[in-house]
Amino acid sequence: MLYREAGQFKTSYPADQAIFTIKQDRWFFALLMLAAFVGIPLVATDYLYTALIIPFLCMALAALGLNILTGYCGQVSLGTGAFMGVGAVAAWNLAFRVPELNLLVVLVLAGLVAAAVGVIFGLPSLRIKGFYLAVATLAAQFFLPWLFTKVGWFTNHNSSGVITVPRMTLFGWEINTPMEKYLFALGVVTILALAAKNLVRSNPGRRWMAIRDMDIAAEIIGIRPIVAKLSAFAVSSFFIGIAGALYLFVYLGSAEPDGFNINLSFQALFMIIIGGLGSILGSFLGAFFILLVPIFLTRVPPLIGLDMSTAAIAHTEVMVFGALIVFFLIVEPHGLARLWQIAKEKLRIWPFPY
Amino acid sequence: MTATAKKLGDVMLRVENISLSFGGVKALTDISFDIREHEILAIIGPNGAGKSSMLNCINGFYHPQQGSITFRGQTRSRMKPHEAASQGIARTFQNIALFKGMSTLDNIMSGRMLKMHSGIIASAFYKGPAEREQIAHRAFCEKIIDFLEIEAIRKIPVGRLPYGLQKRVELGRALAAEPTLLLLDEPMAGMNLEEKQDMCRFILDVNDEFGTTICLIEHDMGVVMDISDRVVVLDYGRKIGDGPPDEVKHNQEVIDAYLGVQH
Amino acid sequence: MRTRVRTSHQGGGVLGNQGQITPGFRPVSETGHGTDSQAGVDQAGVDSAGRDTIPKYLLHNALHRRDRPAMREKDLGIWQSWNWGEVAGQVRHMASGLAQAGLRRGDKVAIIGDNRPMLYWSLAAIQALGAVPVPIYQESVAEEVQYVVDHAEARFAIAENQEQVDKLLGMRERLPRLDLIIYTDPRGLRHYHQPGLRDMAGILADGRQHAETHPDFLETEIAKGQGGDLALICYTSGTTGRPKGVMLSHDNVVRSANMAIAFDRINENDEILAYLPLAWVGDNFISYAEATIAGFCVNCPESGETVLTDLREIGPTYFFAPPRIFENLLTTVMIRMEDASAIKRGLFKYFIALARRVGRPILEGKPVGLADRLLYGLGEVLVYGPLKNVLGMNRLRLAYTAGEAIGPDIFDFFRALGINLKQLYGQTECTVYLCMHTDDDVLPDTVGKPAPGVEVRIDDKTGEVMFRSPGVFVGYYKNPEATDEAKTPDGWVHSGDAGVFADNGHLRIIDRAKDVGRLNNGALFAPKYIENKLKFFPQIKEAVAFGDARDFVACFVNIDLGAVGSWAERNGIAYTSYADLAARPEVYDMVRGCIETVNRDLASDSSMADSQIKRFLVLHKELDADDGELTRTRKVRRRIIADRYAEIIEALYSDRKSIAVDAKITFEDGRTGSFKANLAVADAQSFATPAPTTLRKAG
Amino acid sequence: MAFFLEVLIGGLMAGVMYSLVALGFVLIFKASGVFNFAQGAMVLFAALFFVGFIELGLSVWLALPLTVLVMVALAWAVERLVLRHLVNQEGIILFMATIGVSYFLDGFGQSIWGSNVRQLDIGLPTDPIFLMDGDILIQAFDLWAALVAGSLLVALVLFQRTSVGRALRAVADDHQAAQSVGIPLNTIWIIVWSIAGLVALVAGVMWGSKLGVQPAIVSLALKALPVLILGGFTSIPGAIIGGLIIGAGEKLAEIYIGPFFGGGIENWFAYVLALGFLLIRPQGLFGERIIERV
Repeated sequence: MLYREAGQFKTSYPADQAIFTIKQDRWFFALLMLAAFVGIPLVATDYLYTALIIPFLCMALAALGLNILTGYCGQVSLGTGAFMGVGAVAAWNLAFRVPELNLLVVLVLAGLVAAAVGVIFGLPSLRIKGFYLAVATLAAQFFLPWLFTKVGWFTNHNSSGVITVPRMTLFGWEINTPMEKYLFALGVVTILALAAKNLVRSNPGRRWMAIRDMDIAAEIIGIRPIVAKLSAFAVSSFFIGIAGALYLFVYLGSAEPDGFNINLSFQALFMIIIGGLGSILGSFLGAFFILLVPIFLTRVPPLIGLDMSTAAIAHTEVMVFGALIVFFLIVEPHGLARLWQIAKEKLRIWPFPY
Repeated sequence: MTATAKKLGDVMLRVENISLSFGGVKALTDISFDIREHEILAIIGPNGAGKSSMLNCINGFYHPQQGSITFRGQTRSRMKPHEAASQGIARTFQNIALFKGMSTLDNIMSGRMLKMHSGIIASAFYKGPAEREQIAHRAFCEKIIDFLEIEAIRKIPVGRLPYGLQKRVELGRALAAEPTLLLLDEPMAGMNLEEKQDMCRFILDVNDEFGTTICLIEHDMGVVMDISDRVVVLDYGRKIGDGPPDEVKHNQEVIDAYLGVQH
Repeated sequence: MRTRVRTSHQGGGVLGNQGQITPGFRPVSETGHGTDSQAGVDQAGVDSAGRDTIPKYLLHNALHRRDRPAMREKDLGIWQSWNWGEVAGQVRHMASGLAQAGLRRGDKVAIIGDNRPMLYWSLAAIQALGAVPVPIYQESVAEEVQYVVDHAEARFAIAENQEQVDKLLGMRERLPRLDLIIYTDPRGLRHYHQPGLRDMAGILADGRQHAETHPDFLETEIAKGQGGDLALICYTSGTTGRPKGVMLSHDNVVRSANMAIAFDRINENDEILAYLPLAWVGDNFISYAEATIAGFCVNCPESGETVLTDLREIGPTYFFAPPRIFENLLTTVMIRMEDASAIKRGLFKYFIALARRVGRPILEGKPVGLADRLLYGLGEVLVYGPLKNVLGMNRLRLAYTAGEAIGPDIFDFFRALGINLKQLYGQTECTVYLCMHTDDDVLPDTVGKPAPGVEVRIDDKTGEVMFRSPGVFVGYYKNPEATDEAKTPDGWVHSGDAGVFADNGHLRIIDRAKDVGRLNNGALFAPKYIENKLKFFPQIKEAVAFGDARDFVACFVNIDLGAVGSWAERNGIAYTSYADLAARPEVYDMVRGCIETVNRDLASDSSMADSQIKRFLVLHKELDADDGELTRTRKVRRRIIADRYAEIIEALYSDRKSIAVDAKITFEDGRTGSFKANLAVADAQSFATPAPTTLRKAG
Repeated sequence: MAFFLEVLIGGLMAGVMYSLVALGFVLIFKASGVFNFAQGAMVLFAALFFVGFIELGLSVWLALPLTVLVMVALAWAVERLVLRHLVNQEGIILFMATIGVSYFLDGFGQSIWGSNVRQLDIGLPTDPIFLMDGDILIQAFDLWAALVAGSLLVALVLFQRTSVGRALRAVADDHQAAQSVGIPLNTIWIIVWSIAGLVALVAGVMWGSKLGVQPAIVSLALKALPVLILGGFTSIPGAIIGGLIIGAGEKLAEIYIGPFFGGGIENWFAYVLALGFLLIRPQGLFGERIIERV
């Protein structure tokens, strides 16, 4: 209904292969960015930042990373939490031991460390598939946090095993208030999301999807599984690692490596299942959705006058997650992203049904 | 004008005494034949004669226990499919093996993977070298799309396409690699007459315009006799015939095999 | 097996298969000479001073519009574009190349193929050399091609692809004068080694070289051309006998084009989609002559089955289509809406109804209440806008239909959406325009007033439309007899169509002249005109009107079993067969309703008032091509019907209330049988002449 | 030496418990090709209901059949609400679905019975037994557990011989075959999941009476996954032996290697062991090799 596409023809391949080929979409995205960078800072409260928006950004980035591995390359991983941990611990150590290092450099290096670890734990994917691999990644999930706790060096032999983030500055910009942290995180996530989009629409993405859709055919047209899979693990872990670093730096502030446990892994997995496997947008939608549920559960029952114990809420939350996963897998395996896409198609051909 | 009009080059691929078995079950027994430059060679035979296994050996998906395959002078015993691909051997499958999640264009683009080199970093930035590469190869793939007359389905996910078109897209993906040897596993299986005619036309055009050597498996004898320069007949994993179509047609053993005479 | 047949993947689009539209449409036009139209020309931003041939305009564009888009083609996935500078360059090379290949002034060159830039450029290149292009319909069979190429004495032929080349080669020995065949798409032709067959690429290469050594070759050649020279020979597939080659001079084309451009303020910012056959004078005129003179951009679709998509992508501002296409578009819209959700359908119904009420007044700048304007605005957002968008029409500034009568319902629908759809009348013999609607004065059943500088009169004996204008076609090629038949000594041309001027000065084309008769009171009787009006009702499938040498008009009606059948079910009317349904009194009442609507409409116009239908009957069997009552193209065979149904016709003119018939029918399997039926003969009310308020109610 | 044996036996005994959980996985995977991630949650679920019923004052012999009913109902519900709608989806989707189920059961069980640790005593002797004149100490309970596991195994093997059992194996091979056996696929699934439910119940009772019924059981049950990788997804003996290896392996590792890393390697040793093993023999000790065709 809102679309007026007639006359928006493409006279060059760059134009035809742009991320947003329709003018109306470009406007929409521009508005979205405006809202994110200007609108939210104007209206959001500190509670909103810390309770929803900042964790949303971090988890969305983690989900994005997992989506590259699972959604695009078809390799299931239950090790997301652990790789976030790697990123966080690496970033903390870098920031702590080399204070003069630029914050962005810290993040990138942390990401690279995570990528390296990811590749190591990705090796089994060359021999095994599907849930075998899922189990294998559990090894990472249980081994790495243990490693960080047991080997004191990682936490600088802190007796409590807690690592606390030093003050953050970026090119002289002090990042203290929630809003500043938000803007910093937003910047990082935006850039990485764009990078991810670029990856999946060019060679690497095609390589991954080929492996996902039919690995035999992929190999026969000359795609080397080892390259495809390990690159997916590397890139995915890179994103997840940075997500972990952000999670620690702009969200938690201080944490124990144990915190990066299997629950985070499952949370990320749920985000991409509900958001949409194989969709950048889906990672964000999913993250938002999953983070809203608990808030919803804590807020709504009182409103409708029934009070639940925190335990009860916790349990219901777990239940709801489980139910939602099954529901989405049955009703819309491609998640919210597909629903969004369908809605968009409807608008494009309005008033026609098809 | 038919493909037989052109002159054939010298041997491109030589198969020598290939034997292949899966846990005791013999799929191929002591097969030898060769494929010449620019020819269209058809491998025929009753079901379970080992035709697909033969192709799988040639492009390195199976590894024969005995025998050797010599492609363009280099002999190899074990090699991986992607290595075969990088040597210029492309193929299509009996039951379509397209990437269902991708559009027609992306499927064909993926066929050019071997020719595209921009890595993770470049691709992440996209603008610059990666984009230029994409454009260059897009242009090539568009020529294939035009050649196969599938403009109308360029951006449709292949999962939604009718069978006949999917076969065509798969051929497109194979062509995108600019192969020197093209293996087609039953390119016309399950097609109606019109689709078959188109497919024949495309196969001949490919062989003709690009001089691509083609080795195909086909059941439709009419088609085989029409388009192939030479026919190799397999039966129960053994080679029972090899020669020009009409010669093979009158080979007694072949006739028996097709009439199902007891062995 | 090797010829390149495009297989349809998408199940032919609405616009698929265009060749058939030409019969019936034989446009004409003529530019007003003198200052008034000159002024108009200036408004149009086109300065015709000194430029009397199209190639001269091309050079002009190359200078003054160098970087503006001139042509696009959807090829290899994107819209490949050429600006005027590049087009001129292509033409320069092609002209040089053709000259090198031996093309001389006055030679004829056959052009056969789809709407491809290369072919449009070849038109210019050929004309630049003073040779004459002879475009041929791309789907003509080899024999037809052979006839035209041979009759035109073409020395060169430019063929798009293998398919066309095969036709020409197949007829080679019957084409002694054909020296050279040039193909533009080499696909599948690599093994063709016949002499006198060349790739356009080669011609262009030669041309490039030659152009380097002779930089001003093109300019000098073009300068040699004059307005009087032949610009084009269009073969019109005449309804009877061999096609005739209509010779048009540059004057004809240039002046007609300038007039049309001024008339509709066409300018260099317009966009069109060139999808109608290149060989049809209309496309040649709009996509080549007008485009070059006004300097707007022509877009060539990717292939037959992508025309709809391409139309949507381009979103042209100027669109020409025969009624059938608008009809198909409307049908698909309605069918697709059927499956929409109830809300959407409700929305759609409401706003379309609104548009039908206030859409046209708003479009024509007539006064409309504020409330309605606001509602219409809302409708634009919710329905009209999106709808036009999906149809690729939301940039449309000017749309024409012509060739046959268009259903008022269809016509109104598009205008109600705010699309400036108009009709024109013309024929090849005067380069496209005779009469056309002005933006603010549009009627569904007329073709508007004579264009500036065109004289039109109705022959009072035959009722035939006659026209005169300095730009009338030069003559039929190698056919002086036909030319003399068509042209009177004092310069009037027989259009072959019968028409009347409505009271408001609009011309109304009513029938082919030879079918028109007279009532006993001397009033004009045009059966097809009346029958068309009836057939616009979905319930009525066929109608045959009688009245020549009678006291009044009467008619047979065939109901549409589909439409009336479902209507009957909705109204709980049981029926066993067509004959049974046809005989139901309810059906008679319904048909009477339709007829009286038509009568009201006829009454509204003095010249037609006498043609009101007094008596009718619903025929017990469907008129059928298998029984020889219709042609294969479903045209009524009047003579056969006249004697097969003689006694029924008599009954119409007697005062009998019914007649028993013994009908002969042919079954599917070819056996013939017969059955008895008793046909009611019914009367229909007729009306007194001026009833202006009901004017627009038809349909 | 004696100490080593004691550790070894202790480990093997723990392994038996893993095997109990792994059995459930194998049954379902063999019959329906579904990798049932929820098996662990089912163990807790069963245990919670069992202990819950007992706390309501029911006798063990009443609580047991009731819990059995619950597990059958659960199997039915899973088939009805989940499997049936995902029939011909890829395994990976079903796998994720079972993760969902696992979460649901986890939350559901706890929101009914709460999440505090419950003691469960079904009257198994807990007094230590001394072997080799007191050098080696083992828990009688562990022996009982081993006994139960053994008998369960026997029961299952016998069950495989029955017509239903054969039908199940047929399904494993291909679904058409199953139809030909004459048992509708859905019924078969219900049966399989019920049996898996029973196994879960047994495991739950065992775990419960060993460590008390608590949510931690779920994560303990995750240990069954490496067991499967070791033993192969389709082999019942594999599950048992894999369990024993893992159990013994991690205990020994904890005692003899752990100290060098400051202990706690039990948590991951099993996985890393399995991981290493995957690289050598992806199909597990007893799993069949998969030949890929094109």
